[in-house]
Amino acid sequence: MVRLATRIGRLTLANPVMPASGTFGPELAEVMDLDRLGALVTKSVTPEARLGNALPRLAETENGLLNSIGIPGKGLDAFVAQAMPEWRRFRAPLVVSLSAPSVAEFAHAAAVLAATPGVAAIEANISCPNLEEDGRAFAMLPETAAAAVAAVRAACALPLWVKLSPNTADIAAVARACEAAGAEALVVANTILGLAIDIETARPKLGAGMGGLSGPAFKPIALRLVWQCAQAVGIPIIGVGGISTAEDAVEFLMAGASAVQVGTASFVQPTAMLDVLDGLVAFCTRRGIGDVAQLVGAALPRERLAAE
Amino acid sequence: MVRLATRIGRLTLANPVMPASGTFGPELAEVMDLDRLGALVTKSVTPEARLGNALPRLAETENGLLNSIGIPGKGLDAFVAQAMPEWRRFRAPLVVSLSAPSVAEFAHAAAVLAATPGVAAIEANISCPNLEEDGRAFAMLPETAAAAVAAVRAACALPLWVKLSPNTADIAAVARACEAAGAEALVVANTILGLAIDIETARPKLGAGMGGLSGPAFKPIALRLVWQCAQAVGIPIIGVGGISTAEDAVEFLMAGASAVQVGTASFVQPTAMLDVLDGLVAFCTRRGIGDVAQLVGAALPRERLAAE
Amino acid sequence: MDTAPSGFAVAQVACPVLESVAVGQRYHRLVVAAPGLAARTRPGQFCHLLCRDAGGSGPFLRRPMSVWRIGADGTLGFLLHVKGRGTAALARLRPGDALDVVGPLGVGFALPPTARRILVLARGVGLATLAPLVGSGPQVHAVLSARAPGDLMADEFGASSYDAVFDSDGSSAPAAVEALLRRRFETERPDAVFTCGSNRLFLVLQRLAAEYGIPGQVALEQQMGCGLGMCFCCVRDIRDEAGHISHQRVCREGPVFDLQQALAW
Amino acid sequence: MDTAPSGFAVAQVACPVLESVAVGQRYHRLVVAAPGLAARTRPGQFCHLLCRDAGGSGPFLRRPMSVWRIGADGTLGFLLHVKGRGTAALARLRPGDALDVVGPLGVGFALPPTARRILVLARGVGLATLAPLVGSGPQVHAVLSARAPGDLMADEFGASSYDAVFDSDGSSAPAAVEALLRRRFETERPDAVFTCGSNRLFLVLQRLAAEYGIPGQVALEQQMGCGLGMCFCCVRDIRDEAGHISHQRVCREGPVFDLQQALAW
Ligand SMILES: Cc1cc2nc3c(=O)[nH]c(=O)nc-3n(C[C@H](O)[C@H](O)[C@H](O)COP(=O)(O)OP(=O)(O)OC[C@H]3O[C@@H](n4cnc5c(N)ncnc54)[C@H](O)[C@@H]3O)c2cc1C
Ligand SMILES: Cc1cc2nc3c(=O)[nH]c(=O)nc-3n(C[C@H](O)[C@H](O)[C@H](O)COP(=O)(O)OP(=O)(O)OC[C@H]3O[C@@H](n4cnc5c(N)ncnc54)[C@H](O)[C@@H]3O)c2cc1C
Ligand SMILES: Cc1cc2nc3c(=O)[nH]c(=O)nc-3n(C[C@H](O)[C@H](O)[C@H](O)COP(=O)(O)O)c2cc1C
Ligand SMILES: Cc1cc2nc3c(=O)[nH]c(=O)nc-3n(C[C@H](O)[C@H](O)[C@H](O)COP(=O)(O)O)c2cc1C
Ligand code: FES
Ligand code: FES
Repeated sequence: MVRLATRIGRLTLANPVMPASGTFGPELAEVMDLDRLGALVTKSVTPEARLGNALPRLAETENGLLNSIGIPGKGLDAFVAQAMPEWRRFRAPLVVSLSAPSVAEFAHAAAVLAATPGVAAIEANISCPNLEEDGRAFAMLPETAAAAVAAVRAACALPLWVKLSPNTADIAAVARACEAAGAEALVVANTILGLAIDIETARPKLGAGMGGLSGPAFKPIALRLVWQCAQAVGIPIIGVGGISTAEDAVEFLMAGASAVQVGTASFVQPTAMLDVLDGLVAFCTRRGIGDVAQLVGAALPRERLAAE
Repeated sequence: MVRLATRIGRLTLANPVMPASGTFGPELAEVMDLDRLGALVTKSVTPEARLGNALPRLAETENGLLNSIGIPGKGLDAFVAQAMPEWRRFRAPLVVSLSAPSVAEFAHAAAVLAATPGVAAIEANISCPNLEEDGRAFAMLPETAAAAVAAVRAACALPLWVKLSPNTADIAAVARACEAAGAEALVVANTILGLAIDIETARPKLGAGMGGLSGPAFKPIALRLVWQCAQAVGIPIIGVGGISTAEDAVEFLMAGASAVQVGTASFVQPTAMLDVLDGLVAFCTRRGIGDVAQLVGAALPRERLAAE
Repeated sequence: MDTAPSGFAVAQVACPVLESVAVGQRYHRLVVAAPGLAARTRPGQFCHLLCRDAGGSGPFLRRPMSVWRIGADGTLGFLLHVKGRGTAALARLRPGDALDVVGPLGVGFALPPTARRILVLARGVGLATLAPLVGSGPQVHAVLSARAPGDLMADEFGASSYDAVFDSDGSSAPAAVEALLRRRFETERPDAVFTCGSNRLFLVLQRLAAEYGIPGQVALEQQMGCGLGMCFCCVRDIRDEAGHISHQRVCREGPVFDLQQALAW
Repeated sequence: MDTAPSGFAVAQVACPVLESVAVGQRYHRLVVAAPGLAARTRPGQFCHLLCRDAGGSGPFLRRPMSVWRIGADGTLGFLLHVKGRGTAALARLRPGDALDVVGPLGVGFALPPTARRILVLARGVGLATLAPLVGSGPQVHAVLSARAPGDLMADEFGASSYDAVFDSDGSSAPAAVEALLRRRFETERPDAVFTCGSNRLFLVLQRLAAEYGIPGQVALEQQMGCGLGMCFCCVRDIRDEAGHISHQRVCREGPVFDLQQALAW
């Protein structure tokens, strides 16, 4: 028997495997049992309805995927009224990913979610453009990241996870700023900006031009970001980026993540999350590891471990 | 007949294909004719002799490679005395990649190279740690990047290329700062930080811990960096990152690069650079393109092209 | 093989390839054993195929492919235009190899319960999507459009009653097809019409069906990521009854849409 | 096939696989047709192999592999321990498939011109590197160390005169091997000694050869990137005549180094 229960701040998850925002929906219940997951994470919800970006929205790269979906959706009110009842059918804690174009709108939306039954935590997706800062993502700089986090923190008492972006010079500084501003966990990381060009038409393959790179090609970068954050903060980290096997998940745990999210892999293997979960148990069993928490941070530099 | 000659600042190259620093040496002359290349680029030279990083120095990832070689070498004086005579055997212009741990040492080394016959240009590798700034890479911030570039510029009259790092929040700002400080061309980009963990030992696969990701997995990121820089500066850009085929090279040219460097691909296909060059000619021929320069920037947003 | 009932509507199954044959110059036929899937698949639905040859080479994402044959013997057939990296990998599969299939997916065709006679208008490999309508009940008349007679694949479609039109002799031009359709609508008015494979022919059929008051459906295509409704990569503009245009997911609300509600692509 | 002389010392050649056979539980034998390469390859040199099976699956980088057989008939043989992703892909190759070879690479063995009798000490698949010394002129006596008799591969080594030592019966322990070597050095003193495959046996041989004043060489291994001397991934500590220790590239200055100059790894 391997103990899988995982504490993420105030929340205890049955196990450390969950979906990545934007790559998951209740539709997956047609393929597998969602109640086996440690948590459910919604696609990012925005205050206003949005159409999303120009098509095409996906382009394949070598072992990776570029996307520029653009967070289409019906907006927060429709989410609360229409999507929430559907989500409440499932057992695992529901984490609502929240995105907004300004600090004030982050705060307002957080207050709305706080008043919505069935929301277990907010995952603040601060990788989105900040319209008050020339469209740069909140997550690019420690100051703007902290401002968004503090606003959400002040507006609601829900467990607050913050999803960081790789598109920054110093992820450790951003991580520390988010921790100081009230984040209870960090989700590391969103996609990194990339580009692909169709050489026959000389146009970007994505309608929006640039897009976010995810999938196995991105994994070494995401793993490094987790490793850097784990050495920078004391709050739990949820690792995400290119995880498609249990071995990948073990790498993230050893790099300091307490839990993992699986995104793009579910497109290729719809049951990828359960494969990761089952494989994690098998790995622990084979290695005589009784609690998956023993893996967390196992590969971090010894100094760090000694200091804890 | 396809015109291949390519202007990079004051230098005219016979064609736009050359090696990436650190992945090339005179040893490759045993496999192919180096005189067919547009330029030769040395491994980064440092003022002092260095042993390099702990082993292992390479780790494979999905379609990519992590390295933490650490710029081992005998130092600048030995380079001038021992390596330069060997390089002078070849016909293509020799670009010396220069790396230094401080602004002053960059300047001093540049002066030494300026006095060395046979150096066609300096490629300032500012991705290395800046010991005066807590070990952060010069290329991480516009100010520190500009300081290194200005020092090299002031110390020597050689054509000056500057190699940027992906490990920055705003590559366009760094690019503009380098242009303003006297760069004649930008080499975009060096490797991006990544990590891989051996889950059997729970240790990083690289002796040094983190390493730089290169190869096909990195290509969409490098291509995006080129595209962003091409829209930010007026000086030529040399694209590098994951190029292994002529199609890859065409993508970089269309994204705004005037020339390309091939790195990791040469490890897998020693003649990769010639394959890229031959394929470029074939592509232009098939498409009725008489001058490879016509490809440069073809995929950039129209506004940019109209403004030129 | 997916013989065990999983309790889930959609399954991921490694299906043994039974047949893998080139059809003409540009098409390919794949038949796999998939008893569980075949029993659940309805005409117009599609599967999401992992395009990896026996050596594991192929693109990163799956590829959507209509179910062209739903065999009573528990087989599923796909008919593909070998176009890029994904379909090329599929065409390299050999009998005995495994094809990794996720399905059945999407909303298939809805035949009006009273329909006795239907018309289908197919362009190129679009006929694969429409083929399961043959034998689904009503009498089928087809108008098949192809580049040239060698590309027609009338046998693959399987209807005994059809008109063939070609680019090579000009008979596939929209005006010519319109004339042909008008003749049929006048003489043997169908109870419903269905189309797939061409934007231009879709527009002709949409206009004529509206004029004649004949209900119809169109099967749309769009690049897919998840195939399951999760990524919003596959949207198309669809106009609802109130005239409001919104993005609908081809993989989820489609691939089959009302002929009048779909917009040109 | 590399029949045309390229004018370059090192070639990249797609070589037809002639033989691909498992040897015991953990080893594999690959023989390819490579007349040009075979003619240029010297004992102790290695090739850099693209480890892709027929479907193109395999790791990103090449893998270094000693040339185990240099056939007078223009063939090259490799003998491999199937260890990880790269060697597993190589073991999946079948006759008729192509093996992409870059070589010959590195500095091979240097036999003292007057050597009439040599001793080689090989551990495991390290015998592949040393095997081309058999038949290179001097009389060869081998000491072959293996886990158990089933892993010995004496046939693959090819010397008629050898001692076999095993982990399974304790005869491969350093002290036992030292005793065995001393006996040979006393009774049939070799003119030179060569070793590959074990750090512990290397240390024994280094010490004894120094004591007896016998020259020798060791073939080292190290992970490689380029295999050509460009990336400095493959360095090992080597002590020069003056006692100064520096990094030398196994792919370029090696893989064969002076027995006394190499350091334990
Ligand atoms: C619901 C549905 C059913 C389909 N049924 C069939 C069928 O029965 N037979 C058939 O031959 N084709 C069918 N297609 C089209 C088929 O999916 C594409 O031809 C195929 O994805 C091309 O992949 P490729 O790698 O060979 O081509 P590439 O051109 O290399 O593909 C590049 C990308 O574009 C996407 N793409 C290219 N063409 C299309 C297209 N027409 N529709 C959607 N995405 C596309 C690919 O999926 C991939 O993501 C169907 C598409 C959909 C959406
Ligand atoms: C000059 C030279 C000659 C060699 N000759 C032979 C030979 O004749 N027969 C044989 O079986 N093996 C030989 N080896 C070792 C062989 O290269 C490795 O066993 C092989 O690279 C393992 O690859 P893998 O993907 O199967 O294993 P993995 O363990 O998955 O490889 C992971 C990484 O480690 C490297 N690596 C692992 N083991 C070694 C090793 N022992 N030496 C160098 N790199 C290693 C791999 O190249 C790869 O980069 C030789 C090595 C060198 C340097
Ligand atoms: C199609 C797609 C849509 C995504 N949408 C969102 C989103 O709405 N909000 C968000 O925070 N991240 C979004 N992401 C990022 C993922 O949650 C995840 O951080 C990233 O894809 C890396 O993980 P992966 O490699 O496992 O996919 C999206 C990713 C993809 C591929
Ligand atoms: C083994 C190795 C060593 C490298 N050494 C250097 C170096 O010394 N100086 C430098 O500027 N870049 C160095 N680089 C980075 C490359 O020049 C190049 O920017 C990067 O690898 C991306 O290109 P690629 O994907 O084509 O390899 C090195 C890369 C590798 C893989
Ligand atoms: S393909 Fe993902 S929503 Fe349709
Ligand atoms: S493997 Fe690159 S220098 Fe030896």
